This record gives sequence, C-alpha cells and structure tokens, in this order.
Amino acid sequence: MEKREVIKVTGLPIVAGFRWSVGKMMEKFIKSFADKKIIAAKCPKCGYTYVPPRSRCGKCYTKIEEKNLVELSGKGTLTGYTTAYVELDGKGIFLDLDNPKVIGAIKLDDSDSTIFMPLGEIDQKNVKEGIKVKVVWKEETKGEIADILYFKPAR
Amino acid sequence: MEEKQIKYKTEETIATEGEWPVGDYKYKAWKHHEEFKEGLKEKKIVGSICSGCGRVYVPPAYICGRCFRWMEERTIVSDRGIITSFVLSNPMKKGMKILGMDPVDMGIVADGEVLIPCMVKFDGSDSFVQTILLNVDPKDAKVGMRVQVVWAKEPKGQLSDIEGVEPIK
Amino acid sequence: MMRRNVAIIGCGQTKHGRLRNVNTAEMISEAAWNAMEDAKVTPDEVEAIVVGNMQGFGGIYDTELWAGELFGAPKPFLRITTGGTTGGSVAHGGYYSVASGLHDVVLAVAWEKHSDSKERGATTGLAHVAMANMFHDLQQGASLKWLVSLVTGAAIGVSAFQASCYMYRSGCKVEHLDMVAAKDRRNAAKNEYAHLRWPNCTPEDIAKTEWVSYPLRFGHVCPASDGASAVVFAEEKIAKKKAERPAWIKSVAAYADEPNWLGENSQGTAITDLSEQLECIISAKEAYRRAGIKDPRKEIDMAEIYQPFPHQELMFSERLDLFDDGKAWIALEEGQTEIDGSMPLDPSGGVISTNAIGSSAMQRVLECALQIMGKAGKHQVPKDVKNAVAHGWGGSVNFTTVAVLGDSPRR
Amino acid sequence: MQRKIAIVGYAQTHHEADPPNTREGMVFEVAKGALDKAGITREAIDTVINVSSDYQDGRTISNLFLVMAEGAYLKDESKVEMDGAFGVLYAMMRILSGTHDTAMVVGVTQGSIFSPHQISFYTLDPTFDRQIGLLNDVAAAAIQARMYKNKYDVSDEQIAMVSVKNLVNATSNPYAHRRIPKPTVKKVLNSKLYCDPIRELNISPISDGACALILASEEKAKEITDAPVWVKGVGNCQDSYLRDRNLLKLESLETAAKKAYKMAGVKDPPTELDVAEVTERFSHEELMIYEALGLCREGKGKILIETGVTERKGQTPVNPSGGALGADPVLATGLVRIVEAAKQIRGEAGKYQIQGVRQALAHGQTGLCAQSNIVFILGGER
Repeated sequence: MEKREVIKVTGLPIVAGFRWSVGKMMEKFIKSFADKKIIAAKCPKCGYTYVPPRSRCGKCYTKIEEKNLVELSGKGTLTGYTTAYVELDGKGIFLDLDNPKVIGAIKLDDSDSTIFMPLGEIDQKNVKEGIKVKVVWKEETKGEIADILYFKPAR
Repeated sequence: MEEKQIKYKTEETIATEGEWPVGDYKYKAWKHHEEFKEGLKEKKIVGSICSGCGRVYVPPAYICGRCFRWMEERTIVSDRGIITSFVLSNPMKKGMKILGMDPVDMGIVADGEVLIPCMVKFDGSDSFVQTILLNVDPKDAKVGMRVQVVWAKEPKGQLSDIEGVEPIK
Repeated sequence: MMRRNVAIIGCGQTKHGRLRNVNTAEMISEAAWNAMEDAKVTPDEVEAIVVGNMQGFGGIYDTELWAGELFGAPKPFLRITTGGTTGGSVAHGGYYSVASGLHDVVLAVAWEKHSDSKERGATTGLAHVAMANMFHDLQQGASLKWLVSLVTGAAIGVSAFQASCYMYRSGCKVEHLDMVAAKDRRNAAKNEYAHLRWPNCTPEDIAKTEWVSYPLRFGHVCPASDGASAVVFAEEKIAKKKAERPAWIKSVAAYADEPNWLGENSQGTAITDLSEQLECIISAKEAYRRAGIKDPRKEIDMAEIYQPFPHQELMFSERLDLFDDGKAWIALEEGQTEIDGSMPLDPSGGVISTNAIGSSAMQRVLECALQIMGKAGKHQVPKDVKNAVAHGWGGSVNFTTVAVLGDSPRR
Repeated sequence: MQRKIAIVGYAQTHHEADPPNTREGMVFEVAKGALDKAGITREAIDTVINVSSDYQDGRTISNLFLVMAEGAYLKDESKVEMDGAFGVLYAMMRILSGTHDTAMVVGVTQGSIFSPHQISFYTLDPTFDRQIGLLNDVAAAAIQARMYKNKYDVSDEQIAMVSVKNLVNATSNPYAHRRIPKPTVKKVLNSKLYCDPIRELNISPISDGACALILASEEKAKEITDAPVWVKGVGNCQDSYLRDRNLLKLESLETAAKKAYKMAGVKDPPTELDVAEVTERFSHEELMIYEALGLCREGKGKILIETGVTERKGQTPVNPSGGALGADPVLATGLVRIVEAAKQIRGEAGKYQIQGVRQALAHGQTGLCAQSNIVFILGGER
C-alpha cells in the first residue's frame, strides 16, 4: 500500500439542543424587560456595576445579592463598534449580509460593563465612539431577550 | 418503591436556548473500511497485521500504537470465532422510537424480538468485532460460545454483508 | 531532586441533582467558593486555577472564559479534560501545578450541568463520543438492524458489554450487582450532596427494577446530575498552617490504554476483554510505587471508585489491587466493602448515586480527602483513615486516574 | 524552577486548508517525527499531553482515539483543551514535579471539519451574548481593532503592514498554509471585508495541522541532544470576560509576560529578545502584543511595524515564520510558535533563520480577543 487515501464522512442531520437555566439574577434581568427596564447588579463593596447582573463581583469578590440590583436608564455611551458585512450561518460558514449590521459596544450610564448590542436608526457615517445611545424596545414586550430591538442615537 | 428514593431538585428559573449542529462536521477517515468491504464481497474477513508484534486488527487499522509503526500488510482471518461479550435488549415493541424510527414498523426487527448485540473475536485475530448474535434463544447466549458468521445471501461489499453470527452446530 | 509535598486543604461542592435555579457560572463558582472558604484562603491567595468538564454536555465551549471571573479571573487558568476521568485529571493538574513549584496554592474545579441539555440523560453528548464512528459506519453500509441493536442493546454504551465480560471473568452474578447498587444507594443516603439517595435500599429493591439491557438494570444505572466540586491544593508549609489535618497527595498516575471499543473511525483494536483494564492495573502500580505503598491491601484504608455501573466497583477494586482478580464479589458478600467494613468502597455513594460527569472523578479525590480530614459527616467511615485511593475511569474504557491520599506527607 | 527543562525534539505537519490526511495520520506523523528528531523511541517518553478540543474535533473526549497515534499507549497521559502552548506548560509541570523526566506534547486541529469561528461563538455567555447572536471571534476582534485604531490613531495601512510582513515571511516557510505571491498593503486592503476594519487577510486562515514537541529534564536532555533549547521562563494568565475587561490592552498577556521575564531574568525585552513567535489571530492583535510584551510603550505598536523593527532584518523580528496569519491550526498554533522559536535558537529555520538567536519568546492564546495568554522564554545557552 503506497498511499493512504482519505475519504470524507458526512453526518446525519442531528442537532444537539440546549436550554440553559439562567439563574435568579438573570431571570430578574430578563423578566424586567417586560416593563421596559434594564437592571444591573452593583457591588455593595467596590461599586462596580454589572450589566447583565450577576451574583459575585469579579473585581473584589464580594457576593452580590438581589437587594443590590439597581435600575438603569437605558441610555449609554458608544465605546466601540463594527459594521459586520458577514454573519455566521450557525454551521460555521460566513454568509454575506445584504444589509450590513452595526454592532455597538455600549457602556450604559451608571454601569461599568460593556454590552454588545445591535445599533439601528443610524447612518453608518454618523457612528462614532462617544456618541450617546438609548435602548429601543419592541412595542409589546414579553420579558424576553428579544424585547430589546436595538440601540439608537439619543439626542 | 420509587417514593423511597430521594432525588435532589431545585425550583426552575427561565432558560435560554441554543444549538450545536453535531451532524455538520465533515470528518475524515482512512479507506480502511473500503479494504474490509472488498473482502466481505468474497465472504472474507480482512485484518491488518503488524510487522512488529504480529497482532491482527479487524477491521484493518493503520497504526500499531504498541510498535509505533504503520501496518502495511493485510491478512484474512476465519469467519468463525468466540463470543467475548453480549447483552440482551428488551423485547422490541411496535411503536417504540429509536433515532426517530419505528424499527418494528420498518421491518428491521420482529415484534417481540430480543436483540443480542455481541462482541466476537474471530479466530486468527486479536480484535473483537461488534455484531448481532442470531438464531439462538437469548437464554442460551453465553460468553465463550463458538460462532460463525451469517453472511448475506449476496454480499455486496458493505458492512451489512455480515448479518450477524450464529452458534456453530 | 527534592520533591515538593502537596496537600488538599479545602473541599467544596454543590448539592447534586437537577439544578435549574442557577446558571453554569453560578454553579461552578458555588463549589469554588465553598472550597476556598473551607481552605480559609481568599482568591488573592490562590495563584492559579485548573478547570475541566466535558464540553459536549453543557453546550458551552471553554465555560471558564465566561465564568472564570466569578471565582478568580484574572488568573492563570488551565483547562484539562479527558472524558469520564476529567475530574481526576483536573485534580492531577492541580497537584502538578503545586508539585512543580510554579505555584503554592491552586484551586481545581470540575463540573457538569446535564440538565442544560434538551435530551434526557444528555444522550447526544454521550453518543457524540462515537458519533464520528457511527456516521462513518453508516456511510460504509452498516445495516439499520446493527444500528438499532447498538442503540437499544447497548443503550448504556460499552458498560453493559463490560459487565458481561467481567461476569464471565469473575463468575459474579447479577445478584452481586444488585448488592453493590443497594449498598451505594444506602451510602448516598448519608451524603447530603448526593443526587440519588435511597435509605435502607436492599438488593431486592434493586432487583425489582426493569432491565436496561441484560445484565444491567435501571437500579444499577447512575443518574445524570448537575453539580460541581472543587479542591484547594497547597504546598507543605501553607498546608500545615491552613489546615488542621490536611489530606496529603502521596501520588497520582493516569495511564492510557488502547481504546477498548474500536479505534478512530471504527478501526480494529487489539483488545478482546473489556474487563482486563490494563491501564488501571498500571496506574495503580505506578501510583503505589510513587506513594511508597508496598502492600495496598494492608496500607489502604478505603477507596472511592468511579463506578457508574455496579460491576465496575468490583472490577476496579481488583485492578487497584485491593482484592484478587475476580474475587471482589466474595469480599462484597462478606460485607468488607460496607461503610463499616474492612475495606469501605464508595462510602459517599459513588458515581452510581451522583454523576455530574466532568466532576465525578474529582469527587472521588474530594471524598477521599474528606475521609482523611475527618470531615465526611454522616458517611465518615468508622475507622482512622491513614491512606485512601481515589479512582477515575473513562474514555472508551481506556483511561484511568489514580490518586493516593494520606494523612501524612510522602517521605 | 526546581529543575531545568529543555526542548529536545519537535515536528510539525505542512499546514493546509484541507489536506488528504486524517487526524490520526497527522498526529502519528508529528509524534514520530519528533521522536526521530530527538533520536529516541517511544519507550523513552514518560508522559504524553494531548492538545485537542472536543468541539473542534467533533468528538467528545477528543484524545480518546488518538492514544495509539500519539504514542501514549500505556503512558501517563492527559489532555489540555486550550492552545498547545498551555499543553507544554502542563508537560513542564509534570517534569518539574519530579514524577516524570520526559514528556511529549501533541497538538492537532482540523479546521476543515468544522469552523473555529463558529466554535468561538460557543464561548459566549449563553444566557445573554449568545442569545443576542452578533458576536464571534471576528466581530469581537473588529470592535477591538476599531477601539484601538481610534485610541492610538492607527491607520488601516499600518495594520495591513502586519499582514504583509507575516505573509511575506510565510512565503519562505514550507510549513505555512497561506502562501500568496507578493503580498502588499494594497492586496490586504482590497481583500474581502468581514467586519470593518477587519478583512480576509487580517484574519488567520483556517488550517489543518498538527505539531509535537518533546521536553526533557536537564539530565535526560543532555543524554538525548547536544543542542537542547532550554525553557527559561513561563507565565500565563486569563482575563475577565469580554464585557468586563479593558479591550484596549492585552492585560493578561502583559501579566503573563512579566512573569515569564522575571523567571528568565529578562529585564529589557527589546534588547534581550532576539526573536519572538506570537499567536496573532488578527493583524491588529500583533501590534497590541508588541505593547503587552513590552517591546514598545502603549499605543506605539504602529511605530515598530512602520520602522521595520519586527521584520526579519529588524532589531526584534516577530513571526519570521509567518505567524498565525501564515497558518492557524487552532490548538496546535501555540505549539508551532514554540517550535519555530526553538528552531531559531538551534539555527534550523532555513530560509527564515535570524542570525545569532540566543534568546527567543513564544506566545500562545485562547479565547475571544486573546483572553487567555501564555508566554515562554527559550534560550540556547545555559
């Protein structure tokens, strides 16, 4: 046998499905979308404010409890962004987007985390670091992550 | 009985969902099974033999990790051997779903049939091959039993040419 | 060269079961914090963290990248994963991190969250071990009957075949498997962290359960648990300062065998007895040699064996040289392996009662440490534990981890 | 360190997009190659560390079927599921502990069987960011690149120059994957735009490849070879999650490098390091790596690339092999960096040999925007 030949093996259309329990803090966070509210967890010791909220401060290791949850205004500052011309198809292939998507890195007022959210109602030329943005909700919110449509420039 | 068992459980919070398309990987393999299947077409069981230790691997393997070398030579082993291990399935029932299929409805197994997946070591090989023990009452299945291959009537050169094994009369 | 002594100075775990009120990150950090608190160390004192789980089950890749900050990041992280032995390998990684002299205090955390999978018992995750092989075989014209027999007959994978091999080799009967399962479920009832607890369980109770596939019954099978476990390792000076009675790691070993059940893409292997477990025999020998244990049957006081199925407790106790080959069932009949016996096996209830896969082999190490430290609570064995052996098993019946723990440092 | 440790053998595959080779074949090739290079047999190896990933390989317990091919049959074996350079760290720990004297590290990835970009998506917080569905390694890197550009006034051309340097270097490396004729800034800036400002030639290619190396304790190393490459320092660190870390800096890399420098006694990296092999999955990342490694001050990475300091003929050549932009067999990439650094020290780098290398740095990384980093300092002299 001179040459070791190789064949390709194709699979069956099997998908592994997951449903990740989100925990109490995240549950509050997501459910409060129903009332068009964004909540964050403020460390009782160092004051670092996490959005989405969580149960332990990564900066000073203090336990954060539900009483440490604070409500944010839904306004924030754009600290970074990119325009995505491609998108993963879920199976590993980058597909071209007919309408490029603008992804913003946003620091919400009174919080310290950066969240990565879609930007809308914005001309690509006007996207700049430092501009103020605010959340745009679905008209009818149900208390799920999809309630947030995107962020748009705030006047 | 069930109520005596304590299983720990918490209350539920909501969940988010996601997927992993495990069927979308494009794996690569040697043509070792092609060699094996060539043999099956002629009712022969092909293995690879290590030039270092003389071990015979069935189906053919390409690397002997013991001697750390390629195995280039092939050999034919007997289609008779011994059962090294077996298990008994529960009786197959109409309406049961296996990987989304109803095997009774599809005629793959008979209603009430007990499948006996087994491991067979063919004479002259150092491997066991996983197959099905046929033509035997499940009560009589035993490790150490002598068996022979039940060949398909017209072998086509595919893995299913070995339908299973049966006791040597 | 001078070898550094390393001890476990703190243990932590979550309760095991269906944990749906926390997310994975919170679950891991709970165990990590419990361990740090037990060891009386702060995250600032922890110099590095070793983590591991079996990634296919929870659907998250390198979970610590997201979760790490809840229990210590920024910090050096090392992810070690080896299938069923993952927890053992993570513990070994924690040991080596300190023994190497690179770090003085190291946290090791292992976990699994099966309930995050949509399939019962995380079947896709398990099937995924051999999925590439299965796809390959189907492409090569394997029959549907063969596939059905594989999926139904060997529903619990290779373990049922292994039980068949072992019963032939040792002459033990299904009744002995019932006895092991009943003993372990009773032991688990004493362990508040265990998943499946069954006080006063009898072999007859187990015998009433349905077959999964002969020779294994539902009463023999481990649950798919959510949970995490963690231990803190420290070098000698710190260990003596922080812990009253540290559990010293005398040795670790983790030898690999040829995959016992087919090779890559179903190539043949040169193995015909699934109950031989050569890698376990060698791991144990090496571990005892490194630990300076000459006669394990006299020097080892108890063992925590990785036994998702009951025949494995018997089989591995033999491979660990605690009993003669094929004779463990006699010791079982004599009650030697009971919690108050001469060689208690799995006083915690073992994997058969609690199986958060990535964490299970870590749990064996943790449970041995608890026994040595005298912190096992209701399942503390009623004798002085001087040396204990923690075992992990996995892969395709070809990986074993062994750790020997003791009440004094290695000399 | 408690013991001295040396690299005594290594091998890598030709890294390609979709070569006709199996995972097993690649692993066997490099494991055997490394043993042959060291002039020893499998029997001389005490412990084997596999580096592969269940998600990347599409096989839960990815090391399970590789035991025989990697020479781990009846050896003390384990697997590190991070970049290969972390595997080397674990192998070192095993030798340093005194339990073992020789170790083989084998890393493998087949990017062709499933996209590493898709897998990067699976590292996101599943309760939030994965649900938003926008981020992946490329998008996250694009946001980082944009922030970095704006903060330090770095141009697309300067970032493209990193690609050009590494791709030019890759053309003389027979093992490299991406070998395009005469790479230019224009070619880079005209390549397909993925996420602004990141284009195709700013991203490392998806490669199939494997790499193995053998480590030995001082005593064993001296028996095996006359040209040991000593591991003089190592350091690693993992940053916080994307939401709560400073994306403008590679802080964990800085921590890792400082630790490695301290161990190796490196006080002034730019003058004391003769060459560096780093894992730059994106071209802007290399500029940030310069800064984190202390080759220049914060925000000044662009000056190093503009003035040619990191070119092959420069004062501190970086990635003379072509780096990750030249070939990126994901989990093997950091191992390849270590091997390339060792080759420079032994004078075995052929067409891309840097003259007089006595001390070299190698870097590996795991996670979005280089979240977890590891740095090795290697040296030829005692």
